[in-house]
Amino acid sequence: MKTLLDSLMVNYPYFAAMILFIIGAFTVLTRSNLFKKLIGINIMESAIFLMFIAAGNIRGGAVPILDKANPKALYINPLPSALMLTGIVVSVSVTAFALALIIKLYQFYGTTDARRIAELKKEVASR
Amino acid sequence: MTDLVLALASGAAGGILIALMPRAGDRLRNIVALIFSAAGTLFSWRVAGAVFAGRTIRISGEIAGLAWSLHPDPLGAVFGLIVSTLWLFAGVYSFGYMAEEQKQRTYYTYFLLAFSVTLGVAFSGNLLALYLFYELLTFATYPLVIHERNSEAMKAGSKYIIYSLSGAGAILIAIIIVYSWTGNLDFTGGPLLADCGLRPGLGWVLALFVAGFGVKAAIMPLHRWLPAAMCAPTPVSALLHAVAVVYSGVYGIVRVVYSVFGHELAGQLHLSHILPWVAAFTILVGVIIATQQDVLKRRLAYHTVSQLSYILLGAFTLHPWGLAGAICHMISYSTLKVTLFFGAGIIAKGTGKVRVSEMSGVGWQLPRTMAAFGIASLGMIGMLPLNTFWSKYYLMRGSVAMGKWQLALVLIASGLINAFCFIPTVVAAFAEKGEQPVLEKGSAMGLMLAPTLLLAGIALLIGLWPGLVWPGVDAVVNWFF
Amino acid sequence: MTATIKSNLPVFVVIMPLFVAFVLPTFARRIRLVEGLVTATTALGFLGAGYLASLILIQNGNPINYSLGGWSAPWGIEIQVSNLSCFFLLMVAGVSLPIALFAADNMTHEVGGPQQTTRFYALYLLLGGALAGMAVTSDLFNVFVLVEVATLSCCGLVSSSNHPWASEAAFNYLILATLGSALILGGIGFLYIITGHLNMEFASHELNRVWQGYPHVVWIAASFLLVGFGVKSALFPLHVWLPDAHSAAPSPASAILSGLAVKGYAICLIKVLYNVFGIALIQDFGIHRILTLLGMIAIIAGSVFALTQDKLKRRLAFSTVAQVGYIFLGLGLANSQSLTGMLFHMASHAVIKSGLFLAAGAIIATTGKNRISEMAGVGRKMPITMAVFTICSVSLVGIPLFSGFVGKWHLLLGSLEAGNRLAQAVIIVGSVLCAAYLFPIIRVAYFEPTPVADCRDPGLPQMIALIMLAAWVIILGVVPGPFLELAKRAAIDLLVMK
Amino acid sequence: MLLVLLPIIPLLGAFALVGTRRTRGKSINIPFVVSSLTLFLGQRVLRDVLGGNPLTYRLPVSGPYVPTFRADALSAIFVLLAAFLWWVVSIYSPEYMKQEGRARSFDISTLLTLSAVLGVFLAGDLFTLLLFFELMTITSFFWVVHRRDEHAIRAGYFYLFFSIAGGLLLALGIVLIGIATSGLPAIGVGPVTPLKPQAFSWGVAVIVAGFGIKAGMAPLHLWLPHAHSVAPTPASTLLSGLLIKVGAYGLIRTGEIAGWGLEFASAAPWLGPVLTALGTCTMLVGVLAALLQSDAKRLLAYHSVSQMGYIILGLGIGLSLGKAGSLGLLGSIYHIVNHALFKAALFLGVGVIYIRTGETDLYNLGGLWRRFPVTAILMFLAVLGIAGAPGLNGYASKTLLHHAVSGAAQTGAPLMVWAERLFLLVGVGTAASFAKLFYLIFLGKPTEIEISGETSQKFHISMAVLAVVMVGIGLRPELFPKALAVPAAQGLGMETAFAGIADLSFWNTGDVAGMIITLGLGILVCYAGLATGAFHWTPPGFLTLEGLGAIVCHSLAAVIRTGEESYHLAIASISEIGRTIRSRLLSACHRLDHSRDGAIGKIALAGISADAAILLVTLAILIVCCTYFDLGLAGLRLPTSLPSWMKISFYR
Repeated sequence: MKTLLDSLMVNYPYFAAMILFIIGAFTVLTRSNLFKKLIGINIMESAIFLMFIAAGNIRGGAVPILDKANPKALYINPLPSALMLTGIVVSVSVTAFALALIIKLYQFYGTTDARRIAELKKEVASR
Repeated sequence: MTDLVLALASGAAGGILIALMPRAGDRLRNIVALIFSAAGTLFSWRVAGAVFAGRTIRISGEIAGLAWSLHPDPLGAVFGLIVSTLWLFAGVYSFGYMAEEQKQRTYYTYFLLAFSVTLGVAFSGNLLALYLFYELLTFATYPLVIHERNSEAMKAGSKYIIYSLSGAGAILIAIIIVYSWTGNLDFTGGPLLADCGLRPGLGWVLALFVAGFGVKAAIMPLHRWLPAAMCAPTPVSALLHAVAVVYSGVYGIVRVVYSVFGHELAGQLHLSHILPWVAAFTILVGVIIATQQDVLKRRLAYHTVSQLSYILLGAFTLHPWGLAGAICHMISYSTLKVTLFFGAGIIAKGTGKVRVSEMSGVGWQLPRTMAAFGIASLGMIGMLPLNTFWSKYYLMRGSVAMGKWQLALVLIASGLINAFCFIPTVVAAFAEKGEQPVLEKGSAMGLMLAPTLLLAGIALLIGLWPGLVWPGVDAVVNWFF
Repeated sequence: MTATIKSNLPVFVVIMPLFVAFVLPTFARRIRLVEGLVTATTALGFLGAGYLASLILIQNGNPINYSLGGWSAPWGIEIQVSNLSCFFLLMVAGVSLPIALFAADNMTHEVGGPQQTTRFYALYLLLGGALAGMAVTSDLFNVFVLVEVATLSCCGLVSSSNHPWASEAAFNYLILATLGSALILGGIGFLYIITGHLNMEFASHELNRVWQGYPHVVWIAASFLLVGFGVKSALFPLHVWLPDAHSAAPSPASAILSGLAVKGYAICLIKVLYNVFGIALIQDFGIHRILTLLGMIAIIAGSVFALTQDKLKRRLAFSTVAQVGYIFLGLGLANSQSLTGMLFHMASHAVIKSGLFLAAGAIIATTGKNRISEMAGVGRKMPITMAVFTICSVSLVGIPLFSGFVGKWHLLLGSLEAGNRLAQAVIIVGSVLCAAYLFPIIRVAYFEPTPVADCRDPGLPQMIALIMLAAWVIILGVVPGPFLELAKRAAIDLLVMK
Repeated sequence: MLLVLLPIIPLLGAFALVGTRRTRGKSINIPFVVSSLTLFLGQRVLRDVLGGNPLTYRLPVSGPYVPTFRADALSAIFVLLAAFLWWVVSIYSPEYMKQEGRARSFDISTLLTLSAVLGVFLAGDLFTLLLFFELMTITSFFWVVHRRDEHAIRAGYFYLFFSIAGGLLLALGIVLIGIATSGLPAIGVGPVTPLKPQAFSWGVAVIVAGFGIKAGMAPLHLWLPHAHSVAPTPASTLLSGLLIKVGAYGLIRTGEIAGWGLEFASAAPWLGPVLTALGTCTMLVGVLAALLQSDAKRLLAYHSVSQMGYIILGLGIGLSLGKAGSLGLLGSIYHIVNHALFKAALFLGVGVIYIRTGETDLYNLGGLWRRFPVTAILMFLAVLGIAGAPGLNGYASKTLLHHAVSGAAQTGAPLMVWAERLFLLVGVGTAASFAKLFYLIFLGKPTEIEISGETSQKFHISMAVLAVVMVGIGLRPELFPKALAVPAAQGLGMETAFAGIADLSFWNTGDVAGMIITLGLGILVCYAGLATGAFHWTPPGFLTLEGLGAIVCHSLAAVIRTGEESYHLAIASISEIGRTIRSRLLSACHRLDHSRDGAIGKIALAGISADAAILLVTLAILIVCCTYFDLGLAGLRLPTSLPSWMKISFYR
């Protein structure tokens, strides 16, 4: 128990990421509104970003701007942050695309409720 | 070598040519079909002659890094001879039978394509080529099976395809195992697995091969496609489902037992003691079921199931005499069974009767047909003036010589049940005379009748003079022993 | 100039389509020019890939390394043209060229006006570029980015159809694919946490040194990657998005999605598994067994699902699910034969499935009927289309002389080498089932009595495309020579620990 | 070369008949011409052979089968007998068949059968023998089914299937002998020394069974009464007179392979005693059944069985006693000839009655001697002949056989002692049944059946020819054995044949008195039987061979039917299971494919949610299984209790 607590205290960003991931997944699964699903996905992606960035973090590290005066200073790893920037861009574009599709769906079905869409689709198929 | 290529190409070329002549009249199409099947027959006779004369004919190459070869040996030559000769007969018969049918172009196209492919099976010199042609045969004959295009035919066609492909799958696995052991698929230079010696899994490979080829050879649990396929036109049933297609399965098994395993290696497997009994089971049960069938073609189909296992039985004895019997039976049975089917076809065309129970009096309407039918029936029993006696004799001799005398009793019993199966039909056909017209008139009927009678005559001739085919049998036996 | 292009060829084949994709919308009004550009780009890509492949073959398989911006690994992003990359590049280029040809002058009725068509082509080239990138990249994060580019363009291609259900299918696809991307990113993250590298070679070294310290993390990373790539490459039971998406998309899009996109993710998975984890780790963790099992299930289940479909494109889509099973099976058997077979099957399936989808597209476009039961007599009216369809079907079943046989042959040899009899049986049963779901189409098309009203073979470019694909099928089946050699070398590369 | 001609002449005759149109060709009696020609030619060709100089001719043919023809003294006797009998019948048959109908087809099959029969007798190797044997079966089948009514066809099947079985058994026997001797023995080369005695023994046994079927040997005689009684009379005549003798001929040849005159037929020592026992049984069964018949032709047919018993008995004794058994062999050959003569006469006589009255039931006939005086006289001679009255031919051969049997009985072997006792008993039975036949037809109460037409002179001529020969033999009984049978027996290897018969006198008091006593007893039995009605007794099914056969057949059919039913049941249930699985699979596919929905706990999932759930659940399973159970680290550890086939798939 103690080790668990210890690791919890030390690795709390990871646990936070885990919790966020689960929340996101839960949202995707249980909410039938398409927007909420999309938000769930965004939350899940945030969890991953968080994990990545936490991995690059070094306790007590400085901002990774090369300081000529203090060459041996401890920096945090800049690479994950840089990568996550790309990741966020990707995420944004996915979100945008998904929103566009939701609009198209709304135009067609007149609803943004996934369950309702499934029912409507079944009706169309059976017709 | 040229002969080999031409033999294989004739059928295919003719088929494609016919396919490309959508507007040709029946007469022209028939002439083209006749010319090309005659050419195929001629060239395969030449190939066979060269093989029996001891010359080596070989074409080889690679597909995707795997060697293939065409290299007829005596067994292949005998098979090729049977097939090509009968093809000519069936072709002529078709001209009469199909005269008023629909979709003749499709029919002749695939009829000729199947000719090429069957010759390919016969002349292949390694397992890959054999497998390739074996698979292609399924596809080339499928359109012939579903020629009627009704739901029964479609169902039969699907059954045929699925059974055949499953069998081919088993063969493929077996081939791959053989390939991984030997790195070579060529079987013309002595048994392929001879150097491997006994090793675990050998029996399984044989079982896979037998099960795979056994689908087309209609070994008993795998036979159900064959009666279903009888919805095809009669020339197809006669040629393909009594001879060419089913023989390719039988041929495959003989090939595997003698060319891949070799009789010595195969004799050391436990399986070799079981397989003759499987064949014996098929022989008996097949013919018993046949006696219960009322539709004549179905009866003939189950009878085919039974008879094919005669050949297998001979092959499984792993004895020179047994093999001689098997080869003899391949030759003899094919002539007689084709006669029977031709007869059934003429009856169906002439009188519209397809059931055995309706046949009384048919003999007076179609006397020559029924005479040929009767002669062939006697042959199926294994009575002497007919050629099947010789095969039965050597089969019995082989099975007794290998120490399984019970198999000889099975053959005797089967002969007797065969008598029950066919004699009453013939007798009933001649039972009531009535005032019925003789229907054996007209050119279509003549085209059907001539091959039928000629085949019956050939069967009689071989029966009286087995020396006619003996060189072939002898060559095969000497090749393998 | 030529020297520059030559030396920068590895990056050129990736950049060129991406660049053209961005330029294309400016020519939207001149649809002919757009089509010409796209065809030229794919043809150039094909030439480039061919050149690279010959280079690699001459070099006996030594990879060409190319550091972007002059920064060498582990700091910079590295591009590595290996046997595997060449193989995949050739495959992508070889298939996308006929698809582009097929699309020419043919898209309007499926997509809409020239604007939409141009957009379609842009997405098409984006996807091509991404796939080419997947082939050559050796950087984990690059993998993620390219996967995302490919995913987005795939979704775009699916939704580009003016079919009303396409957007729903695309949305479903997008959600699942994004979930998958998240998992992939997570997996890469875990790997990065353990190893501190994103370059595959270095990450592999580090991982094999330190993995005993974090076995669970390694396993979780593997699971994330498996599920992530699995959902994108439609591994059963993660295939649920595929049938809808592939059948709703316009036919050329279906062709490239089923033929190439799915394989792109599979190639990424192969790279991550074999180049990062390495064969030793895969075997220690038993990942190969899971892959084998999932592959076998996919083969059977996909085929059975396909059997039950009546809509032509859905049946073909489910067939893709089954064929992906072969790829995973080959991955799982993990020996040189099975990997060769897997790679070759991947390529042959790419060609075959593109051919099938294009032929199906042509049939559906001209007859307006998408159900198999309504296609009676098509074979007579559209002889060449149906002939191509038949050749592809026969090849997929695995008849010698056609490409499918070669792949299955090596897969069977591989399963024999692995001693996995069940896998052999599954491969064969899969073939039989494949025949069972493809031959009825041919039967209906050729042999059913009532012919459809009026239709004929499509136009010249479409015919050229179809015939080209059929020719590929036969060339791969009869003289695969260098291509098979590439696959063999790639397989050996994958198994050798660096 | 001329040997081949003999079977070919009738064949050509048959072709000529086939070729002639129905309307023409009535003017020439082709069978008569052909059989005359055959008889003449045969007599010319075989004159030398009869003296013991065999002729051999091989057809110049390659291959495994070289047809060989060979004539030695034995075959010459049979050939001439056959030709003679055919000649006689060909005098008789045209008039008869005019009334019976389908004369042309009858003539064709008659000629073909003659060809086949001659072929059998002249065969020089086993294959040729079998070839003509089978041909004979087929051609004579047309005789049996000549009337084409239900009875005829039934009897025809009986005949055909038994004969086919016989042919198949012969083939098997040839196989076995071939294996035992490594190379087939030709016919007429004497005993062989087998390499594998057991196979040889079995081979001989099978061949004996095969010929036994043809010879009507009990218990394989079942077909005979049916076939012989239903065929038209000329055919019955030839069937009974000659065709069953082909079986006897075969048995003699089999004995030759086993070894005539060798002590206990060295290679198959059991053969003699077994044949003796079978012969005795056949005699007894035949005569008992004959006594109970009411149909004249059936009675005669059963008597054929019985008389074949005599012949087989003689052969058995000949084989049992080795050198001392020459009387048995000679008696058999002699009896074959004699039986052919008197049985032919009897059938022809009954045929005359039948053609005029349309009746063969004895109890409906009677008192016909006034209407048929010539026929009655000729029949009386034949009856005396078969009963063995001194002065007629039956007496001669029966005496020979009796000497053989009593000689064998002196060895003291119980089998032989019983054989002698039964021999006498059968003699009484024979006399009784023919007394019954003659009494019921010609004497007794005159019948009320209308008698139509005229009796053709040709009928009388043919019967008279036979009668003359019978009387001739009866008066000079020693002529035939000494001139013809002895060379034949010596040709077979029975070197002691002449010595055995040299000092035998047919006219000794003991034999004549014995025969007269036998006849007297027979007449007494006949009187007793007619008076008490014992001849009307029908034995219950299980006592007769036919009944037993029927029971066996029915139970066999039941077994097959049960098998068939269970087969159909199995097929049906398998396809039912298949259908069920298919529909289940289809619905499952449909659910997974089109309306993906389900629930985890209380959360209902549909559409995209379900898809996502599948994804996440897969992930969870992978992670949980492989981390919590620690499966991954040391390989996927499966529980040991898993079935082995699953292990194949997972373990390398």
